[in-house]
Amino acid sequence: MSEPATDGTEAATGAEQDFLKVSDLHAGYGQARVLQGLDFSVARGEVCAILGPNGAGKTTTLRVLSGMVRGRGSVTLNGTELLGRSPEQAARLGVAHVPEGRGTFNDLTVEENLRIGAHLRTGPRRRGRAERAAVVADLERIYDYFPKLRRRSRQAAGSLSGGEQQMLAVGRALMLRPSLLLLDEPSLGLAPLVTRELFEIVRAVNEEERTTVVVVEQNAQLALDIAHRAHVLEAGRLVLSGPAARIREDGQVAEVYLGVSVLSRKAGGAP
Amino acid sequence: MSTTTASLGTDRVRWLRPTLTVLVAAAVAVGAPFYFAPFQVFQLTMVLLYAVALSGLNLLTGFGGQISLGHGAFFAAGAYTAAVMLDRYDTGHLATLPAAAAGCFLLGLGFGVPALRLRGLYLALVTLSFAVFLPPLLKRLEPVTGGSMGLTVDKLQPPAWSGLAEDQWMYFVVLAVTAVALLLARNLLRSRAGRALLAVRDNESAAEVMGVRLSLHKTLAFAWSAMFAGVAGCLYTWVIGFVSPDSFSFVLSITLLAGLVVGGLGSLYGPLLGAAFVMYVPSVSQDVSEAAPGVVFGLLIITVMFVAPTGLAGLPGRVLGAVARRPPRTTAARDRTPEAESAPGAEPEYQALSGPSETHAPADPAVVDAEPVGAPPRTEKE
Amino acid sequence: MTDLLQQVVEGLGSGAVYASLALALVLIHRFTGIVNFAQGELAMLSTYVAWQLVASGMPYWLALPATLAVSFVGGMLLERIVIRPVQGAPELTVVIVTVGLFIFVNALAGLIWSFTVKDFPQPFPDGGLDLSGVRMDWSTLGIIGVVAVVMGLLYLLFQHTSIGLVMRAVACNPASARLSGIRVGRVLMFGWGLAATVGAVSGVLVAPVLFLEPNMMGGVLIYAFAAATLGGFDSPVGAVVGGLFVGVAETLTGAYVDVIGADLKVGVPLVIILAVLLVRPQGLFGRAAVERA
Amino acid sequence: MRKTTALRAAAAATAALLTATACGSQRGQDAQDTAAGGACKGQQTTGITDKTIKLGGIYPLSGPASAYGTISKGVAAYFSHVNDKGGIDGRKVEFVVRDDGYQPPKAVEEARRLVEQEKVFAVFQTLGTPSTAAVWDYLNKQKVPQPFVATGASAWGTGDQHPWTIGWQPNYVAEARVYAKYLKDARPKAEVAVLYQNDDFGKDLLGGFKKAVAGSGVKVVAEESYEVTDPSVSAQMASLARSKADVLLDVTTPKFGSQALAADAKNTKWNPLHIVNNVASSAAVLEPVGFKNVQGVVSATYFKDPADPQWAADPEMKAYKDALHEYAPDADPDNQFNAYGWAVASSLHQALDAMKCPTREGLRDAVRSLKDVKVGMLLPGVTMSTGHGDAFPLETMRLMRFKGERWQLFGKPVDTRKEFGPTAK
Repeated sequence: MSEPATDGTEAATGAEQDFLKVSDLHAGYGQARVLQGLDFSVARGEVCAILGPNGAGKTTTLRVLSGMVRGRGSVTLNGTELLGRSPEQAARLGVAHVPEGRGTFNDLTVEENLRIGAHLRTGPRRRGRAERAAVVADLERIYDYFPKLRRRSRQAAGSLSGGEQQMLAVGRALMLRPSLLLLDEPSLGLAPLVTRELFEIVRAVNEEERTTVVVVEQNAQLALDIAHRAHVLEAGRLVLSGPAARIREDGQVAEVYLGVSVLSRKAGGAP
Repeated sequence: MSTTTASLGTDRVRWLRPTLTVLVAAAVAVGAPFYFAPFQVFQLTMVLLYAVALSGLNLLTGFGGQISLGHGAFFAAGAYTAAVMLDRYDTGHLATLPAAAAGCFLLGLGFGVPALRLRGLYLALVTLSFAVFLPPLLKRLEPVTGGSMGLTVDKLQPPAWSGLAEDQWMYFVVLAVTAVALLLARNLLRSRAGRALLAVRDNESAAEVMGVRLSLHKTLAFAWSAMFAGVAGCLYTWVIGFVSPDSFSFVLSITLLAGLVVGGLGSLYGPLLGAAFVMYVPSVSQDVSEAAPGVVFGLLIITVMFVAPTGLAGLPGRVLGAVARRPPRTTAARDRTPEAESAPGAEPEYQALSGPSETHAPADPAVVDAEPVGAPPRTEKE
Repeated sequence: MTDLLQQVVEGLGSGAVYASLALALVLIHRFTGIVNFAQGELAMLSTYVAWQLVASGMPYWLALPATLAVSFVGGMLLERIVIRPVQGAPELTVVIVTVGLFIFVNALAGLIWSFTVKDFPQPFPDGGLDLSGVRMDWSTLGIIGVVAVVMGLLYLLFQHTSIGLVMRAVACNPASARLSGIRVGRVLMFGWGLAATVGAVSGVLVAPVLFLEPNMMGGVLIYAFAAATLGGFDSPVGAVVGGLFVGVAETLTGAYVDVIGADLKVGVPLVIILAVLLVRPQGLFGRAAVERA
Repeated sequence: MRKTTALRAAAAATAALLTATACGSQRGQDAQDTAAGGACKGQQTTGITDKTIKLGGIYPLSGPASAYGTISKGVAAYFSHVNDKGGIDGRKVEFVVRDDGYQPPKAVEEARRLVEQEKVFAVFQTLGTPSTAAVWDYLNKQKVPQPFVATGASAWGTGDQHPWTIGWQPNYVAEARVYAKYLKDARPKAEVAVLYQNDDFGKDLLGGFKKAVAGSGVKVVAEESYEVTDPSVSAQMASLARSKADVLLDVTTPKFGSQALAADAKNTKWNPLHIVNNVASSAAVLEPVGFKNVQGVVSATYFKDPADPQWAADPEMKAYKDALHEYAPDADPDNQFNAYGWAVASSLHQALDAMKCPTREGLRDAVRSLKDVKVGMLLPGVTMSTGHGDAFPLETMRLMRFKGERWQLFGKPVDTRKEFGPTAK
């Protein structure tokens, strides 16, 4: 639909430009090295897509950012080092991660899921009436973004459809009022129409709340539609970086680096 | 042996080394009863016997992913089959082994059918209540089983031509049965059925899609596993010469499972280590503290699990791995990418048992309790 | 008829005992996904703490809260020291650690307090209620009442407090809980503390009936498992209903079905569990895993 | 991958063997049993010298029956006490205790260890019927005395296949006969309800009782069993109450004894004469129930209950309490099992003194030819006697009734041999 606004990022100052800065990042599982010296930055308020073939290290990158996987090197968010922190600490620093496979709390109702998202703001020790009111307001805000969730607010999350669960997962992450939102394969297993709807909401959130978003997608076309900037990974290394528009338009680049495996899976279609 | 270890790498050595180690192991195993005192030979015999039961349990739990807390019952069934045959029908020892094996196989088959519908914990508890139920049942069947007084039967006696003492003869017989049983377990796993079993454990629905006949293989796994336990029970009767219902309380079942986990689930030789653990550690415990051996034994179980969460069999690998690899370390569950998923038939040693709570994120204490970070961050709005 | 009712009452009495421990089992399972074999022994240990306090002259009603507090802290420490190091290891490893703990605690209690039966004070009055020939002891009524109250409190805690919500979230999906900023480790500690406290209530309730000695809870554990399985391993209500049902069923069959008799009545829970699970694998009150791909 | 598996298998086997080596000697060193000279020529002197005698005992120090493990403390305290006074006939006793966790295979292992590695003179006490039955074939084949096993099953004295094994305490059949005689005399028309433990102990006692009352007016009208693994016997007690029997024979072990006594006390509508068997008759069992609730309960005994104040001034009891205080300070002197250990150890002392030859054969013969041997810890009037065709040292018991805060003996010692003839299987 509309073109992503790239003008904001162009004008950003140095600190704003390096809101999230990843330098020389190494990570892996056991003896398998997945990330081998990754460098990139994401500017504040930007939507950044991370693309690449299966096994390139996209998911691992997000996991390192949210503390689920340990890494070596450096990752700073607004100047604060993220490496060496646990997921709960990363969350406290404003990192909200919607993991692959959604990660909703299936036994909890939709509304309880969202309240858990606001855990850090209410917590076991309640932080006063004002904060609670703010949470209620945020609930309304999420329901405004995702009207389907409002209708199912008393229903168990496990009984929702895949698309609704994904929306719930994003909604829960937003309840944290994150400064950095990490989305891992949001389109996985969703119908094309639902995926598009979801991405539109992400774009709206980004525009209205100035939340910085890093999205990992196999469906490059979709991701590039909402992203300002894109990074292409291959075998744990950055092979291509640039404004999303340019990457999308540069057919040759896409063919060389993204390959058939990426672009052919457009909109969930078969190769 | 040291020379072979020194020069690794060539194909010839790759084959030479296992052959040599097997030969050395065989020589040690055969030589042992001539070296050790009779009661130590008896201890080794018991280790072998428990190893048979444990490798059966391993088929089910380690490879099949089904937890049984009732294997003591199959063990008892095998032991009683042998004892009753010897006591009532005077069949001779040899005849009892196939009978016990076949009987327990059928019993396991019967159990395998309802077990199909039960997962993880529930299966464990149903089998546990079976194990609890068996001793009173044996007491009730007094005319056959001898009731609570149990049955005393003849132990295995060495034939005159062997020139061996009783303990040595028993050791060799049990060694032979154990060797066959372990080989059988190994081959079962490499067969089509075994690979199907592994596929089922790792991903049930995927295996089903692949056309694996899930129910058949799971039921068979139960049957094979019960058969191994029954064979071990039969050997037990041969060696101890006495069975009584209270010898086979549910504690035995729990001990078997504990032995397996301590030895190493899903490892081919974990059962041997586990059997040695349940055999020797209680004695060691009472050497440490005569007042309360249980305190020491309990602590030792916990300690082993701390040091080697995947069992003693996994310990060398863990130690080597820890030396070889430095961080990056993962604190998350295994990668879900298809490449990371183990192919059926792959070496299953480091596979975690798939259970209902597979999704639990391992909480690293060091990470979890790092210093708390202040107030929750807010997104600036402009 | 009076005889039958009397047996039902006896069954309820045993059932209440099973239910009380089943509650603690269910708690732990719900929050950590593991079966804690040591739960009964921990309850027994708590009871000894209470006994020791009373024996050293502390009034019962003071010793009781002190014991609950000690148990809560003890449960939390246990999670931190014994369970945390194997968190993330295969599930069975954790289960076997609790088996080790069972053996350890049992032997420890024997070492400290010996195996001689101890007299534990009864909080409920002697005697009982006589309902046209059927006698119900105050202690039976008391146990059922306290178990019901504990169950109600747990329900309120889970469904209507924020810590309860957080606990359920952790139970459901610990990875996502951490990503939401929940300190999963602390929540698990709290869960173990809570289970130990419920276990302590169970121990203190049943000790006057079963008589306190280190093996007091060993026999109860099997029936508590049966109760929890029957009720559904994640439902406190199920644990209580399951416990009472198992108690009544085994008592009645033991008393009236001659083929089974008192010796084989332990087979009754086996049959019940098997039957229930084949028809309804999640137990009577358990929630079926609701999931859509 | 295959090669590592094989390698590790070998390593595992080696490790297991090394473990074994670490705690043991080599084969071949065993076959040097010593033999005595003189009149005792050719007899075995393993484990005994002029200065020492080595005994081994197997008890459940861990596991479900650990309550009985404390017997070993009473035994050990006695031997330490005797050693301090110069030993038995100048020989210091070395007493090796092993734990079998009440598991027969473990008992076999430990018996073999005691005989082959520790080279004990005799296996003095194996505890429990299963463990004893599991090892007695082995010990008899090895010709190792197994005196005074800690179980009252009637099997130990009825066959002639096992001359090296002998019981000590009144066997359960003999005990049942004491109660049967009492009922036949005191309540010839009694209807009896029986609560019994579903194992050899309960079955033996119940069977003996039924046989002893056969043909008399005393009838067993209800019986209920329980398993040791049961949490409680309350359901069984409710069933028994339905029988409205006027006697309750309570064949239980301590914890269940307390439960049954409490259940009986609570049920105000059923007030049978409560006969509690000796195992559960300790004051330690009755006290938790409340003394006011156990008035009039009847039992039978043969050794002095340390918790009973009437023996407070008894010299043997004093010696026992002092010795326990000195050598086993963590053991509770009021626990009857400690006193049992003391009594059985001093009985063995007498038997050792009576040996004609200081050999295993000497001990075997000595325990089978006891003539009215008095032992300090046994009740007055209760003595040990064995002889040809009689392998039960103790078959006399005395009845007692609980009154106030103590047991009161009543009636004369009941010698069941005289009343009923030899115990038959």
